Amino acid sequence: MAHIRVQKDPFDVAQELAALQKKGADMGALVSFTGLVREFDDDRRITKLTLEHYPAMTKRQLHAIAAEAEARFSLVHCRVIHRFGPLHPGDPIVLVITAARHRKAAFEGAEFLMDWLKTKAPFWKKEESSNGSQWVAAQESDDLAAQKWTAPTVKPNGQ
Amino acid sequence: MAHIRVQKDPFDVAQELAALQKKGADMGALVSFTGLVREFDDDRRITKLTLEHYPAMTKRQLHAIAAEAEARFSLVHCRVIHRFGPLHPGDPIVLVITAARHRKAAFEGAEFLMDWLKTKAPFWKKEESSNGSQWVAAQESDDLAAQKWTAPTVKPNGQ
Amino acid sequence: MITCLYFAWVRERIGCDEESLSPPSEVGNLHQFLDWLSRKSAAHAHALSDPTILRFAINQDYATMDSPIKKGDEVAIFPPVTGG
Amino acid sequence: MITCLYFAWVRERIGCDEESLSPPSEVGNLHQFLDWLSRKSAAHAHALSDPTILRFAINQDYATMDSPIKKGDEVAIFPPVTGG
Repeated sequence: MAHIRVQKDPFDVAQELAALQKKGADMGALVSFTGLVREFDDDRRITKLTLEHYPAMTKRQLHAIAAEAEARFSLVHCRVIHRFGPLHPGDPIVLVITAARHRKAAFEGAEFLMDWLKTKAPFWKKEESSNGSQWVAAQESDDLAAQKWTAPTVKPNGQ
Repeated sequence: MAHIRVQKDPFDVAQELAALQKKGADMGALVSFTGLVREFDDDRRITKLTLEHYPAMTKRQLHAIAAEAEARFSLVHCRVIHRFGPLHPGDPIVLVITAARHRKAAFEGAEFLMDWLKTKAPFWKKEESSNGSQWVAAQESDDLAAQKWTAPTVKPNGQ
Repeated sequence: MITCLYFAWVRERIGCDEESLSPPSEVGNLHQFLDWLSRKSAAHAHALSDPTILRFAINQDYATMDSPIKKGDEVAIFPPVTGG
Repeated sequence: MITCLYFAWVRERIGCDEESLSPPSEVGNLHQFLDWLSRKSAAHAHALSDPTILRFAINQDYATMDSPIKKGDEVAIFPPVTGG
């Protein structure tokens, strides 16, 4: 079963990888994705990023999407940690870890979860930069990335 | 510049991630792939896996492919560690870490490097299992995975 | 009674993060609810003026304009998400 | 002189991991080299009997049947790789 956390505190990638490996099942591939606060967004130098979220919806939907990822990519396990609150350049925001028998499934599971987090998870970033304070705009490229996962996975006539 | 190591000793993913992050450049996405010795291959229970390699060729080619990955996916950095010698189920074999401004590049860079390692890096696995001792056969699926990267990256007429 | 939650700049424009609302009985779906809500104050009208740049959830699931709304529901209004 | 390296089951079938070889001057490419090498012993013939299941490198770069071979080269013969 997936392990999901939404928290203010930092996370330790090594500790999370170790915890997942302890699940001990027969895994051949482990992928981790860490999202970090960048120092620059276009030309703006970021001084602070504040993440707001909708806890009840995040919790409910993250469990559902993680279960879907586990089933769809035959993941042995997955782990998602997302932070909220004030963050600074270099700080980790999000961690996704997937474990599978083979590397393709582990990579695809992690990308699927990240595309979902970017387009559906109810988090909003407010950025303080050299240009003042502003809410970060959603990226069209993220929507396009997420769309590829909605293609049918079962082809007609068993092909 | 890429950091490449081929070694008998285990590696510590946390330490490698920390070393890469210390490069301090403006990275927003960090992907790690760890390949582990599986306990079962089809129905065979693996007791030991011995990796043989061709050191001069590995070293020469790994530096070239890592430089290509950095250029092609605009990676801020990448790190590849591959082990040789005797290994056992659960042991890590290979680690690829990529850092980029955006997640797509970090994911693609890591997959590109892994596909290359699977199909071109001069390593060979000998497996000891409940069925005796045998050299592991190359997978056609690995060749197919690697082929997608040979498609032209620059489209005609600047499209 | 309907609990209505606001996030990010929607929250800032409306000036609060949560309201308990009692729309009239003819409000049966999200479209009708937004119509009614946007007449509540100038701040509401401003925040909800362009629904195409907003996203909605009812009871923590994404909702569309024709999604039904009933007493006891939790409605959330927010800009497109920017997490991850 | 040519240094020839063998890996994995090619090494096991030939019975050594490295040989120093002096092929005659008419051996100018990889195809001719393999022809000549496979006549060296029964073990060589057995290891090299099906070149389609082998891979080759000259001076640490992948090579094909028409790749030129010259004095001082390092030739490597091995099965398809299985690293990663």
